[in-house]
Amino acid sequence: MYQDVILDHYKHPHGRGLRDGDAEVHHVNPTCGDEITLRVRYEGSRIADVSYEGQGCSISQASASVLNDLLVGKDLADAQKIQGTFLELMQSKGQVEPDDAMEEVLEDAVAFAGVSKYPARVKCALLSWMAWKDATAQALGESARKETA
Amino acid sequence: MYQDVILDHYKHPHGRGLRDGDAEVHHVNPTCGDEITLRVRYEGSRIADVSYEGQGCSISQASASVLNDLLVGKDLADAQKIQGTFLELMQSKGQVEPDDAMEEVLEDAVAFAGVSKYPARVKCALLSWMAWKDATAQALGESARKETA
Amino acid sequence: MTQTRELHGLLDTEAIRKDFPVLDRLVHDDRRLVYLDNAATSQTPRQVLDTITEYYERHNANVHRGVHVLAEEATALYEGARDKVASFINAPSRDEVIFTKNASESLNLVANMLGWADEPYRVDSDTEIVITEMEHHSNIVPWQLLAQRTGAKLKWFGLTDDGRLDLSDIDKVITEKTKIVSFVLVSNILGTHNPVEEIVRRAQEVGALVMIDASQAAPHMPLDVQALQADFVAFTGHKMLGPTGIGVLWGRQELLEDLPPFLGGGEMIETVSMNSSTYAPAPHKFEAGTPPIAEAVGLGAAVDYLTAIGMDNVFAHERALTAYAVERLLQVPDLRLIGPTTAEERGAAISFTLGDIHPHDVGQVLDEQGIAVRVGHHCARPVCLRYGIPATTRASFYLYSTPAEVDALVDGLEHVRNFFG
Amino acid sequence: MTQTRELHGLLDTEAIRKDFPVLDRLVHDDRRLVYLDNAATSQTPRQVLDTITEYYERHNANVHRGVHVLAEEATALYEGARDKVASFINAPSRDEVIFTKNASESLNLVANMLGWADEPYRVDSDTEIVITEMEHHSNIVPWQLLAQRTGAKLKWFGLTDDGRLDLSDIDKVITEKTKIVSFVLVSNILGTHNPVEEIVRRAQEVGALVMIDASQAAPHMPLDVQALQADFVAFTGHKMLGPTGIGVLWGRQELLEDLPPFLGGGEMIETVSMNSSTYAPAPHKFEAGTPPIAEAVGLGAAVDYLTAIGMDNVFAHERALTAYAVERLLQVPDLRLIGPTTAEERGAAISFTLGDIHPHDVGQVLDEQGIAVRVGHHCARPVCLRYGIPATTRASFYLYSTPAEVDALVDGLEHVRNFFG
Ligand SMILES: Cc1ncc(COP(=O)(O)O)c(C=O)c1O
Ligand SMILES: Cc1ncc(COP(=O)(O)O)c(C=O)c1O
Repeated sequence: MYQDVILDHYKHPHGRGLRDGDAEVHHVNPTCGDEITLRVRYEGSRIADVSYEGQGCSISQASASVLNDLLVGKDLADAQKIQGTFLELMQSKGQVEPDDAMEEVLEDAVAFAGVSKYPARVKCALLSWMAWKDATAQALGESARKETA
Repeated sequence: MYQDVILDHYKHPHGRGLRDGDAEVHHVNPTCGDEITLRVRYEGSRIADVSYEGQGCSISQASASVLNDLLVGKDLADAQKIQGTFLELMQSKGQVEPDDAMEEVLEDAVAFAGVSKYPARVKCALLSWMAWKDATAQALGESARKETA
Repeated sequence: MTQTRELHGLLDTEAIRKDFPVLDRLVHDDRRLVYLDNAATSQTPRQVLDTITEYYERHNANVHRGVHVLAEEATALYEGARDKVASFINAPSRDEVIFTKNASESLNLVANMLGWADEPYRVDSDTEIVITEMEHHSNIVPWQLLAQRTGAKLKWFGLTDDGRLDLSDIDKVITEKTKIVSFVLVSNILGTHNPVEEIVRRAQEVGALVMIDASQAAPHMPLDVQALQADFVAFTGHKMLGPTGIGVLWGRQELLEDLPPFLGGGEMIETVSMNSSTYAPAPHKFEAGTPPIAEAVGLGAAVDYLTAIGMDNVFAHERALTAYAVERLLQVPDLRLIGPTTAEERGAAISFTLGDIHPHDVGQVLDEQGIAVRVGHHCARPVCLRYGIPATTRASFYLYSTPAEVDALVDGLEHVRNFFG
Repeated sequence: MTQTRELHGLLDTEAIRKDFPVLDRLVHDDRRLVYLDNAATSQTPRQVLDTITEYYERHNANVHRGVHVLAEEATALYEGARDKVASFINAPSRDEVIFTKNASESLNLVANMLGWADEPYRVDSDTEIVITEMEHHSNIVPWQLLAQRTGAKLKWFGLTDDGRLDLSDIDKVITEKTKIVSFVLVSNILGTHNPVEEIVRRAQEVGALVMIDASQAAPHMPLDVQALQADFVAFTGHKMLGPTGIGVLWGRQELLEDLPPFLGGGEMIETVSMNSSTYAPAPHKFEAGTPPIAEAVGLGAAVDYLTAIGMDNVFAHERALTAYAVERLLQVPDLRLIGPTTAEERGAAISFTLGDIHPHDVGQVLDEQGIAVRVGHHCARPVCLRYGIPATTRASFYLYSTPAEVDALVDGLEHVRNFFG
C-alpha cells in the first residue's frame, strides 16, 4: 500500500500550514488519534485555497497533501466530482482497478487504491476529504446565509 | 433410581395428612414446584408425630413417607443422626454404597441411594427432610421461648 | 406402534441428521438418543463446529482497530456474520443488528435503555410497561426490575383457557401511558404463536414501542423484522443451531441512535477522556468489550445452514410433525395438553401433563428410554400458576426430528403410565 | 541480528507451540506469523478447541433443571468449569465465581449493582468513585455512566512520568466518601504492575470496596484473590487461552448475597410470579439466561492447560522475555518506551513510539513482515493524552513467545525506520 507517490507526499506535503479561510474545521479519527485542522477559502464557487495542519499516519498526511494538489483552483462542481471518485475508490475494498478515466480525475490519488484493501486505513485516507466536505458546507452555508441576510 | 420401595411409599404413603403439631412449615422447590406442608409434634424431646400434605414427584412424596416411618417415635438426637446420615447419602453423588451400618440407621431410606446420582432430583428427596429440620427448630425454639418466658 | 400415514412437507432428515454428531449418541448404555428438548437448546451441526474451529485455528484475533492480517480477517468474519444475520431477518440495515450474549441480555438491554432514556422514550413513574402472562422469565424479570427501579407500572395480558393471549381488553391494557409492549412471538411453554398485528396496531396508536421476543421463532420459521413492524426483536443463537454465548438484538436505527448505551467499555466508545466520553454509532455503541467473536462467526454459519435448507421448509417440516404429535399425544389416556390443541398458530413445543404423575417422574422414566424432554416450569412459571399445575412435560422438535421420534415419545409415555399406574 | 545470550526461565516453547495451530500460519504469502498481540487476545490451544468440539458433539444441552442425560452432563461440565476457575484463583468458595461474557460485563455488573444497592454499598450523589488514569476504557466508562446516573463524583489517580500510579495523594483521592476503588492490576498499555496493598489498605480504612481488573494478570501470573484482599476481581477468557464470549467476576460471598441482581431472566430466579420475583443465591443470581456453556467449559480446559504448565513458570518465561525485549528495544534509535523502562513490576505488554513515525505506519510495515502488533490507544486513551502522544505501538508476549520473535520485532523496526526514514 505504501506507493512511492504516497511516501513522497508524506515526506514533502504540499500546501501544508494554516492560511486564511472562510471556514475552519477540526476532524479526528478517534480510533487512531489522527487529527486535521483544515480551512477552505472560496472565490465564488472556485476553491482559492485549502490549508491544513495535522498529525497522523502517512496515509492521512499524504492524502491531505494530494487533496490540496487536486482541489485548489478547481470549481466546486469539479471538486465534488473528484471527491466522489476518491470516495468510490476508497470504499472499493481493493476491487476497483483504476482505469484511465479514473486516473484522469484522481491523478496522484490513484496511488491510494491499495489502501482500500485495508479497512482500518480507509478512514485515514478519507480524513482530510471529509474535513474538506464539512468545511465547504460551512463556508458556503455561511455565504448563503450572508447572501440571504 | 425407582426402587420398588420408593414406588411403594409413593403409591401408599405412610402418615400422610395434617394432624395437630407444635409448628408448621411450608417448603417449595421452586425449580419443579414440589411443595410440602409439614407439622411436627414433640413430647419433650420425643417426636410424637410428623404429619404432612404435599404435591410433587414420586421421590419427594416417597421421601416424606419414609421420613414419617423413620422419625416418629424417635428421640430428637437419634432423629438428627438419621437426618445427617440421609443427607450424607444424598450428597454422595452415587459414590456411597450403603453398608450394613448405614442400612441399620436408614432402613427403607437406603433405597434413595440411586437418587443421589441425579443432582436435579436430590432436592426432591431432601424437601421433606429440610422441612422437618426447619419445623423442629421452630417447635423447639418456640418451647424454649415458652420456658424462658 | 409406528407411524401409519404419510406426512407431507417433511425434510430429508436422514441426510440432515448426518450433520449432527450428537444425534448418534447412545445413552444409558445402549439407548439411541431421542432428543426432544429443542426449545431449551438445539444441537449443533458439523458445519458450525468446523467454522468455529477454523476461526480459532486460522484467524483468531481481537476485532476492530487492528492493522495486522489476523485482526483484519477476524473483523471481516465477525462483521460478515452481522451481514448474514441482517439478511436472515430482513433487517433494513446491518447496523441494526447488535450481538449480545443471549436473548436475555437483549431483553435486559432494551429495558435498561428505556430506563435511562430521555423523553419521549423514558420509562418513569408516570408510565406503564405491558407484557403477557406467557412470557419467559427473561421477558418478565427485566421489566419487573425496570418497574421497581423507575416506579413504572407493570401490566400484562392474561391467557385464555386454550393457551392463547386474551386480547379482549387490549384498549385497557395498552393505554396512552404505555411506553413499551414486550411479548413473545412463539411461547416456549405453550407453543402458542401470537398475533402480532393487533398488538402492534394498538401500540402504535398510543405511541408505545414494541419489543418482540423471537427466541422460539427465529429458529423455526422465516423471520422478517420489517413485516413484524416491531421496534426491537430479540433472539438467541443456541436455539438456532448456533453456539452458546451469542444472542441478537435487532432495533430500529433511529431508536438505536437516540437511546443511551447500556454497558460501557472498549469498542462502544468514540472517544474517551477521564472526564467524559462519546459513543460510537450503533451497533458498536451497544457492544462493550471484546464481543463473542467466534460465537458470532458460528451463528453466521448456522444461519447459512438454515438458509440453505430454507426457513419455509423448516417451518413446513415442523408443522407436519407437530400436527402428527398433537394428534398422537391426544390419544394417550390422561394426557392433557397445556396450550393450543391444534397445530394452527403454534410452534413445535408441546407441553402436557399426564394424569397426576409428576413431570419429573415422566421425564426421568422417558430419559431411561433415551428420550430427552424437559420438565418443570420452563422459565415460565406464571403459565403454570395460570393453569393450576406445578409443572409440565415438554417435547419440542426441530428440523432433524422425525415421526419415529414422535412414536418413541408416545410409546415412552405408555411405559410411564404403566410404571406409575 | 539474533539473540546472543542465554535467557533463564524460558519454557519449552517448541513443544508448546505445537499445541497452537495458528502459530504455523503463513501470512502475506510466505511470512511466518509472529504473533505479538497477546494483550488483545491470546491464541487457543488444540486442547481447548477439542474440549469445545467434544462438548457440542457429545454433551450439548441447556444447563440446570434438566432430568435427561445430556442436561446432566452439560450441567456437570459447566459447573465443573466453575470449580476449575475457583481453584485457579484460589477462591474461598466456588459460589463466588460468576460467569459473564467478558471482563467488560464483569466490571459493568459491579458498577450497576452498586448503583442499585442499598446502604452501605449504594453509590449516590454524596459519594465518590475512584479509578486511575491507566484504566482500560472498560474500567472507565462503566464508572462514568454510574457517576452520571447517580450524581456520584468520579476521581482518579494520575500517573508518574515513568508510567506508574501516582499514589502520593492517596489520602486525598480515597476519602470517607469513597464507596468503591477500581483499578487495573497490570496495565494493558503501559505494562505496569500496580501495587495492590497500599490501595487496599487505604480503601479498607475508609470502608470502600475494592475492585481489581485482572484481565492482563490472570493469563500471565498466579492470581490469588484471597491474597489480593479485594472485594471483586474481573478477568476475561479470550486473553488466557480460552474462547471468546466468556468472562469471570469473582466477588466476596457476603457482598454477592447483599447486592441486587443486574440482568433479570431465566436461571437467576428462585420463583417468579407476575407481581414479583425472588432470586437464586449467587452465582446464579448474576447469570441471567442461558449462560455461555461451551465457553465456560472451554475456559475450564484453558485453566487446565495453564495449570499443567504452572503459572509460576508462565510468569518466569514472560519475565525473562520481557527483560530481553526491553533491553533490545531500548537500543533501537528513536524508540521511546511508554511505561516502565525496566522489567521490574511490569507485565509482558510493551508500548512504544518510534520517532515521529505514526504507529499505524509502524504496525502496517511490521505486518507486511508477518509481525502482528497492535497500534492505537489500546482502549486506554487517557494514557495517550497523559503522555501527549496520539497512539502507541504495542508488542505483547505470552507463554509461546520466543526470543527469536523479539529479534524479529527489533529487525522489523529497523526496516520500518529505513522505510520512512
Ligand atoms: C486491562 C483490561 N481490562 C479490561 C479489558 C476488557 O476485556 P474484554 O474486552 O474481554 O471485556 C481488557 C482487554 O481488552 C484489558 O486489557
Ligand atoms: C421464549 C424465550 N425467550 C427468551 C429465552 C431466553 O433465551 P436465553 O436463555 O438464550 O437468553 C428463551 C429460552 O430460554 C425463550 O424460550
